Amino acid sequence: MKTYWRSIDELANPQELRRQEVREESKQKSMLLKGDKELNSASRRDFLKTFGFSLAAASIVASCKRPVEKAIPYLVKPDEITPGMANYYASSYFDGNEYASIIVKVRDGRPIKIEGNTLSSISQGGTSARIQASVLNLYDDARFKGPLKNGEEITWEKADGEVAATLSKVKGSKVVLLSSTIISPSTQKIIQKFAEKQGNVEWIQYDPVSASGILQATKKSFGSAFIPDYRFGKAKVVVSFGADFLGSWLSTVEYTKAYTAARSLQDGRKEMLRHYQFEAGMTLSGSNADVRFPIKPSEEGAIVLALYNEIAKAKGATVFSGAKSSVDISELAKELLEHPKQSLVISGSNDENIQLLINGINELLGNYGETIGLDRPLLTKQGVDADADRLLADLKAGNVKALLVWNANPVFDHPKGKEFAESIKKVGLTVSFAERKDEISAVCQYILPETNYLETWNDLEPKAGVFSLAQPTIAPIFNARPVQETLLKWAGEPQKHRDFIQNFWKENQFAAQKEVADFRRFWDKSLQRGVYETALESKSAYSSDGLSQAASQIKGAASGIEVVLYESIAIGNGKYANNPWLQELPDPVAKISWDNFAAVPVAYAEENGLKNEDVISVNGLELPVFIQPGQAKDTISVALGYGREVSGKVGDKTGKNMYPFVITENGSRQYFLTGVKVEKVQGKIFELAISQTHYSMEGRPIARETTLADYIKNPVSGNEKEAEDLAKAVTLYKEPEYNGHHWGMAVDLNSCTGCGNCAIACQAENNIQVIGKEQVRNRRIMHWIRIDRYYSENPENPKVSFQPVMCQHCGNAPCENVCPVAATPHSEEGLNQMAYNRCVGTKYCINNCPYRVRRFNWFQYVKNDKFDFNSNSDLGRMVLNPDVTVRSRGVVEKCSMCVQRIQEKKLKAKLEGRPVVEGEIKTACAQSCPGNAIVFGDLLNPESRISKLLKDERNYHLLEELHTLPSVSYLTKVRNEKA
Amino acid sequence: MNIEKRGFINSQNTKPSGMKKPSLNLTVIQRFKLVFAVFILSLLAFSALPVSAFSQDDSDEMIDDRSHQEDVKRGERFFKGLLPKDRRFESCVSCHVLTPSGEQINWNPSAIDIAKKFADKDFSDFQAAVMQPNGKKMEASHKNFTIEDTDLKTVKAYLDDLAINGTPKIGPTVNQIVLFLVLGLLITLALLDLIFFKKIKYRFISVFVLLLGLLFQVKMVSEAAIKLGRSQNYAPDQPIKFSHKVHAGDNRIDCKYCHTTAEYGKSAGIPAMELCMNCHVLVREGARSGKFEIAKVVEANENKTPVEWVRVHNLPDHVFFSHAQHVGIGKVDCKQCHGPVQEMDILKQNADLSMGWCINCHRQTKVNFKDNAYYDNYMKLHDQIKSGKLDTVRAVNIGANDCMRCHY
Amino acid sequence: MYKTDIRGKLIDGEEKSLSQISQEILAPIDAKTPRWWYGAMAISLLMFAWGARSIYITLTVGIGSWGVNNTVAWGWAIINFVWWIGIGHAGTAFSIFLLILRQKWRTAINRAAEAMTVVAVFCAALFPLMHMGRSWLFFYVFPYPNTRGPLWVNFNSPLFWDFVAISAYLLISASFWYFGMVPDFATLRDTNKSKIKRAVYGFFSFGWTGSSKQWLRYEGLAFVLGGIAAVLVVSVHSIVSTDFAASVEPGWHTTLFPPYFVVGAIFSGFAMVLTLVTLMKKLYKMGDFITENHVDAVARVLVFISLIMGTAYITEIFIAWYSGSEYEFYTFFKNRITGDYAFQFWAMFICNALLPQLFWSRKVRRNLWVVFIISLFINLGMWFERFNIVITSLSKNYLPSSWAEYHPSMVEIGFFVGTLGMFSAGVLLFFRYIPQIAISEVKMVSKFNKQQTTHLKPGHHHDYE
Amino acid sequence: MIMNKKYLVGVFDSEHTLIDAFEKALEKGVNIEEVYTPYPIHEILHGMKTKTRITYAAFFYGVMAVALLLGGMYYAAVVDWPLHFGGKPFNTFPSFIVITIVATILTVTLLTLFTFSARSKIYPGSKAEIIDVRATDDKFIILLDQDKMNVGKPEITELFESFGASEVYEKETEKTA
Repeated sequence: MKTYWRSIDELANPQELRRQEVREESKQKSMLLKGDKELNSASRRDFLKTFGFSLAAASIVASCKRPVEKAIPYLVKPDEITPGMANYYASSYFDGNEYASIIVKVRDGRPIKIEGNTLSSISQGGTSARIQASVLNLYDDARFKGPLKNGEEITWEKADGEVAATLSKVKGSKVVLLSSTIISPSTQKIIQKFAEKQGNVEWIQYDPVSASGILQATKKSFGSAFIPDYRFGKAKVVVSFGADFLGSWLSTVEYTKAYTAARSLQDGRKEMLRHYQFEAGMTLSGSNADVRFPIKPSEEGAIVLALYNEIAKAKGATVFSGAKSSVDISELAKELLEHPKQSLVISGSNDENIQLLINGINELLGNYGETIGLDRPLLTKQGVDADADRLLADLKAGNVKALLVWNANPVFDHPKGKEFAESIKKVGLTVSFAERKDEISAVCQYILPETNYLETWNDLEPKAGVFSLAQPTIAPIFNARPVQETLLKWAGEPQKHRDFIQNFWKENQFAAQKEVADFRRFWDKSLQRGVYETALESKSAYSSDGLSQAASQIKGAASGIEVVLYESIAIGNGKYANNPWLQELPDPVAKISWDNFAAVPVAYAEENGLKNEDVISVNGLELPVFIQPGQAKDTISVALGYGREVSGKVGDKTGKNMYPFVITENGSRQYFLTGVKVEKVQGKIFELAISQTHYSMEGRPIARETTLADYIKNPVSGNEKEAEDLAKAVTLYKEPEYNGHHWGMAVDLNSCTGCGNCAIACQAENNIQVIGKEQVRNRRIMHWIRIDRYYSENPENPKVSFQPVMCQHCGNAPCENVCPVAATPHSEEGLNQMAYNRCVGTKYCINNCPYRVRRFNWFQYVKNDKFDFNSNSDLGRMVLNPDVTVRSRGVVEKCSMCVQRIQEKKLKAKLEGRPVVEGEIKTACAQSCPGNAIVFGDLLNPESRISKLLKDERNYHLLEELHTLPSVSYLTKVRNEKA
Repeated sequence: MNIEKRGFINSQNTKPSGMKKPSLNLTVIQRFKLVFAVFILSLLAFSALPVSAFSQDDSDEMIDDRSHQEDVKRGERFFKGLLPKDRRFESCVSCHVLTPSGEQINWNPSAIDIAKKFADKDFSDFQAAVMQPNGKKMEASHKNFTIEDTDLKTVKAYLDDLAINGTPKIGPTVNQIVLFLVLGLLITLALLDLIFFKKIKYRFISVFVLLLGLLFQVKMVSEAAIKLGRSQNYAPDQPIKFSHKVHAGDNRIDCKYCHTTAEYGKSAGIPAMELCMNCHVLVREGARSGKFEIAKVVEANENKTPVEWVRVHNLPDHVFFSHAQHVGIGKVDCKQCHGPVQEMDILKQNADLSMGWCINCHRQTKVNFKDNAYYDNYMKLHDQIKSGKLDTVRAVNIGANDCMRCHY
Repeated sequence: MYKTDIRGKLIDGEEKSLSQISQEILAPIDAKTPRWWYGAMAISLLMFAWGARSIYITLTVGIGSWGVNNTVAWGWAIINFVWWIGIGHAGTAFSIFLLILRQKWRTAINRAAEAMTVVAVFCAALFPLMHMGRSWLFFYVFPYPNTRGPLWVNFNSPLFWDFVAISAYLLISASFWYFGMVPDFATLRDTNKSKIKRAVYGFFSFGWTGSSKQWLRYEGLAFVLGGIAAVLVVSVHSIVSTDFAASVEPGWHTTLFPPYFVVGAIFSGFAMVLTLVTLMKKLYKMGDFITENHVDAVARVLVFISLIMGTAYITEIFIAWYSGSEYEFYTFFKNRITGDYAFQFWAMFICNALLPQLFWSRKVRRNLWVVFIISLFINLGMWFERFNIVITSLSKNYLPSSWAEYHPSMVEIGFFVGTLGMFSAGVLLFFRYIPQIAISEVKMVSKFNKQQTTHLKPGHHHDYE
Repeated sequence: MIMNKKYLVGVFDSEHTLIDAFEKALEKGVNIEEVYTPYPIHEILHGMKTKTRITYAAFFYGVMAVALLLGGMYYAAVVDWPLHFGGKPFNTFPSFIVITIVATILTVTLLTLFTFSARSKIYPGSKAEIIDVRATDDKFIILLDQDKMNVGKPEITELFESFGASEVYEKETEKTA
């Protein structure tokens, strides 16, 4: 991986320069920042579309002329910018929840795409869907355009003055800084400085979905509160109790990377991690598990206890009596015991007692120091639930004189959000640093907007000793200011945030190392790489204190129906609910976008006569029903994060807010509710945007699979049909030959977790339009890569298969033959081409594609008030990739294998007079895949990774029997089931 | 049987006695000739109509002062050389034109340029500029000026007015519309005559007119349709009278000195304003343009306001074109697409930039196949060259005409 | 040689003079326009207006206003297209096949059939045009030299074949129809009382006089056109069928399609002819020319074709099972015979394969009302057949993940109703302004109606159509 | 140039009388200018001895169209700009056949029609040279040029009337030459 960096001087350039950069080349292809003249041209084109050929006659009448386009050069051309060529800058993403080291693609001054940074030991080049979509948050219309006081515009100077005056007035009384988890060492220092200046400042870190239970448990077990470093890569057996570590639990990208690596069977590997999952709803992790136990959340404690006892019995440790487990875990315990130091038991529970037992199990299995590291604790969740509750009490009691809110939104995402809202209104000074509209800013006096993470400097420490730098990739679009600068100003040390970070690093990180003598070089290198790591040693020692007390507090299963609250893959805790890409990303399992819903078990639905899209009332809240295979008996899963009230035009009023359902128990918030009253709301229908309605593969050899045991016996197992199909294949014509390159792709179904990152990466890269709930429901979703999900076997606890399907670039493409206007011929390099401008929209190709990967532009999605998403505003359109045409109404589009990337890298190779290097070209979906499931390369290059994968016995082509000769192949999924 | 009794109606020439007088036929032919002549004449008249046929509208709301309005009008008359009666020197407008210069460059600053420059300046500055010329070029032309202050004031008033209201608008090309409508009328007439009037004896004439009219209309429509996406010979006026002839021709500056990114960037790059100053820090007066135009460059740099050039070569949004591929790798000479730029005072689009133009060039252009190691991958072609099946590899052989080379 | 009495009399009623034939056939043109005509026309125009509005929405808003989606990308538009084209088959089939088979009885019907063909093909042609995402760029389909390279078209595409076939069919059937009318227009020109009508019909008669030279060339033309148009009748619907047969979709990809489609087209066309002819017989009192024997003959043809249709349906199902292709099997057994679209399948089967079997009974054939209703049912059944082919195959094809349902939107329905309105308006105009029956041909066969064939000498006995 | 011509017109009521009279007249060596009938009568067409070569023309058009179409498609798809479609060779001859058949039919039809139009003077706006308006309704007309008919007027009148002509009259008309 090449590294890129930007000069520091870059930042010194005035804002105006940035604007010009944006202006300069944006007209090349995108529809950005158009001047009046160009707007005329757009209207001319719309006119043309409406009246078509008759326009020509009209043009004679109107003597229509070509619009005048302007070309505005730089005054002073920055060295590193070549108009029309992209620059890449290493940076970091952290939104208070998820961390990844990233590379930002900047085109003509606009960040347009997030890529993974392979140098990071944490994210390892992977990202999640939300990180991919974060670039669109930069161009969100709901962002605050400048500081506000009670909704009125105000200048920074005035705001600073007023706030500082009030703060000095309340000096000595309690001032609370409520923030999300902050992992920036320099920012922590700044907060400290501010607190020193102000005096009585309480800094509360608040996580909407916290890891409070783990923190409290580790405090008891190890003496300090931290989240251990889970090393899935070293484990042979993973047992997860309700922790969706592939979807939403803690550091998902890191876990996915390690998990898929430990399960990969590429390069002749013959062993795999085995994954057990206990959970209620069908999560991403559960759908990837080898053995899945659907359980009620209230049963979890008893099962964990039983597991502990079983292991303790074997290890000769104390056994505790307690509630009885509903699941026979003896086999599981046996297997865990067979893999000492190579197993990993985790729980997503926020119950301290369960976490203590989990710690006990891991200790007995000798996992600490092996599969669970203690030297590099994860720092991304530091909120302790009790703090927020205490704050609420303080607020109610009027103890807080000033409240500063930074990246926290308890009004929405705290179970007592309404009470928060009411009590915040009573505080003398309330300041929100919110970047974009949210519920808490609506009740704060001052809104002093912070810059987007792509506009600002930052340093992060996601894990102890692992540092990561963020740098601005665009000058602030709006009149916003980093909170750090604000706090520094109020602390009486006004300075640039960058200078502070640099000095901070000079004093700390630079001083602590010896390899580089010059700070400038140290800094540049760190900035260029984006990450910097130091070695640390663990000092923690395990103690079994509190274990017996914890065991005694474990309760048995509750009766009645339970509601499970979870973070969905796309929306998460709801912070970026206003991001249309995320709203439209179908849930990987349910395949539903734009809403949360009540996932009910199949049997329950049958008993109660429920159908999809019926409405049930859950403790009085009406929710649409979705029948979810694998949903545990007597449970209903509903996603958090929906039902935002103040988030922007997209996020408002989508779904229902489930945070008020969260309960607090033992001082931490529990994300399930027992004894729920459920009623069917008769005669009511709530339409859901379901993008896949058929679950079964109908016995067709589509997503092929086998078991590890069978695979070891016979590598072809599960894929026997391939040889059969190849033997039967006959053709009249010669098979196509390619010249120079033949681009192809392989998808290892064993590595694909179905997380949806590729769909959003593709959407960002290829200007794919958002079409809204109604059109998704009409089965018109535009995503070029979709992830098919199939269930097999028992509907109460089915096996799940994921299969990403994009254009297969068939050698004998059925779509190509049927286009009357030659809009989709085959390229010399094996690509199935789509010339949008030639397409007249007969849609025949869509029909004749057996994979159904072609998408039609049913409407004009850009600049259309009926589709009021990002493409309907100048700001939102800034995210468009200028290298990819924005498709108009009436044309077919589909995966192009990121031909713009292929062309870019080919051009580079030609300029340098060398062949294209293997691995140089990566499609958007492959680049940031956290599972490394997608491999792209040149099939004509015998040395390429893809050529090798093609020889793998697991390799097959989808619908091979049709003899379409796809360039995309799949590798059989292998389940590590117990024989 | 009796014909009359059966109620047959005597249509033309059916009744045995019903014969036409020859004279009537002649008049019909004459009438037709007349109509035809009128048509031809009107055609000629319309095509001869000047393009800009509409006079400027003064917007009276802007300035209420009537005497000021008169000043403006007097100033306009003066500017156009109508005042004073005993004028000895050329009219202002003869050098400082009101309308765009068209094919030939007019080195003198245009009226609107001057108007804008002096819009927010005092009369004294204006007077000084006119009466005390600076620079050789201006001295030569302004030297014999004897203008009354009052006259000059009206000129200034006129120019200020011009700066606010802009140059006269160019009317649409009426002749084409009228031609189209006239054709439509003719077609209708021919059709009506064929069915009802039957005034023209030789029916093939009507049929001929009908078909010809339709054909011509179709031709007009299709030509206009094709033109919509093309702009060959497009030579817009630029905000600065930058002459490629002077720079690239007379002074032999290499193209890539200014268009720096042509070899490795997607666009050739419109030079940054600072680049102009590399020379114009010294060169402050042009032999023909005087100081006026170069001053704009200097001002742009000083005021940090970039010049808004009018883009000449516009490709549609759905076309990807990289200069790096063509100039850097393909070593295509700039001239091949942009024409003899070194001879152009006003830059003009040389090629039509149609898809066929691209495609046909790709079919002919040879690829530097042996020297660039990138092409080592193309084993099949190398084999064919070796075996003599192929003499040279052309761009088309390595997929240059694939859709997705340019459209994605 | 033929014997006219097989089909009974060609012209009913009192023996008619040639002039009487002209007068009776041309009567509707001069008669006062009946009230029902205005009513029917108003309804047709209303329907057409709805269709025009639907087209307007389609053009301005996009194909998104339809019910089609990324799985079922063709909906009612293509169903209706094939349906109309099928109906449009009758005219040429009548003229050509019956001409080749030397069926004299066609003379009374072929004009109506051909008129119907032209209107139906116009209706049909609207659908592929409007269902294009960018219909204003339809000219891309023409392989004309252009400034794009020139970029030609894809000669492999069944849609291109279709385009050529439909345009050819439209042009040929229209000119065939028109040139058949030229002598009749001349009759109108020479017998009508109204000056305007004389002028207008005179213009449309293209200078016809009925001279032996004209008749001679006319006969030659009829011979040539008849000969090659016979190929066209088979080829057009075969080509339409390749839109489906040349694809890979289960249920489409079958070699049975070309004959199946051609027969189906003739079936629906004859049914529509029957519908129209019964209307003409009742509404315009053309009973003397369109006799019960004519209706009977068409019904007999229908019962025969119905058997072929039934065989085709069963063959398809058999092959789906016999081929061993699971995709084909699913489509036919789980998505047609049973499943979401079972109603449409059985509606098709009953209307097309079972109901026409009633025509075995002479009583049924001779009952005009029953014939009329059955003919409507056949039309309906043929529509369902196209629905079956288009929708069921698309909605559930290879990858179950993309299976989706299809529901037409009001715009699509409106478009279809609009073409129905256009068709009925066209037919009404035809009833009103154009000789409904080929006068010269009826005059020619009228002599066979008389018993005085003694005059004809054996050597002179030729067939001259 | 306009000149007046004198004609003799025989009007018959039925096909049979017409044919009889027509054949008799031919036997007598009468030069018959033209016969107008409401529908084609083979005996007449045969007897008038004019031949049409429209079928040959049609065949020629067909051969030409096939050659042009196949050649054109080969040129467009193989020579001028070969494009890959679905792994098929450039020269997809079977596909060409389909288009060739239909387009040939179209070409032949249209060209034959134009030929017919031109030869028979049947085209929009063409003026009908009507001898007797009843000829398109129910009368069968034999037209004789008085200058060229070879046999005397009274003789012919008698002949026609003897064969049942309902009317025989003289007609003088202008005819453009």
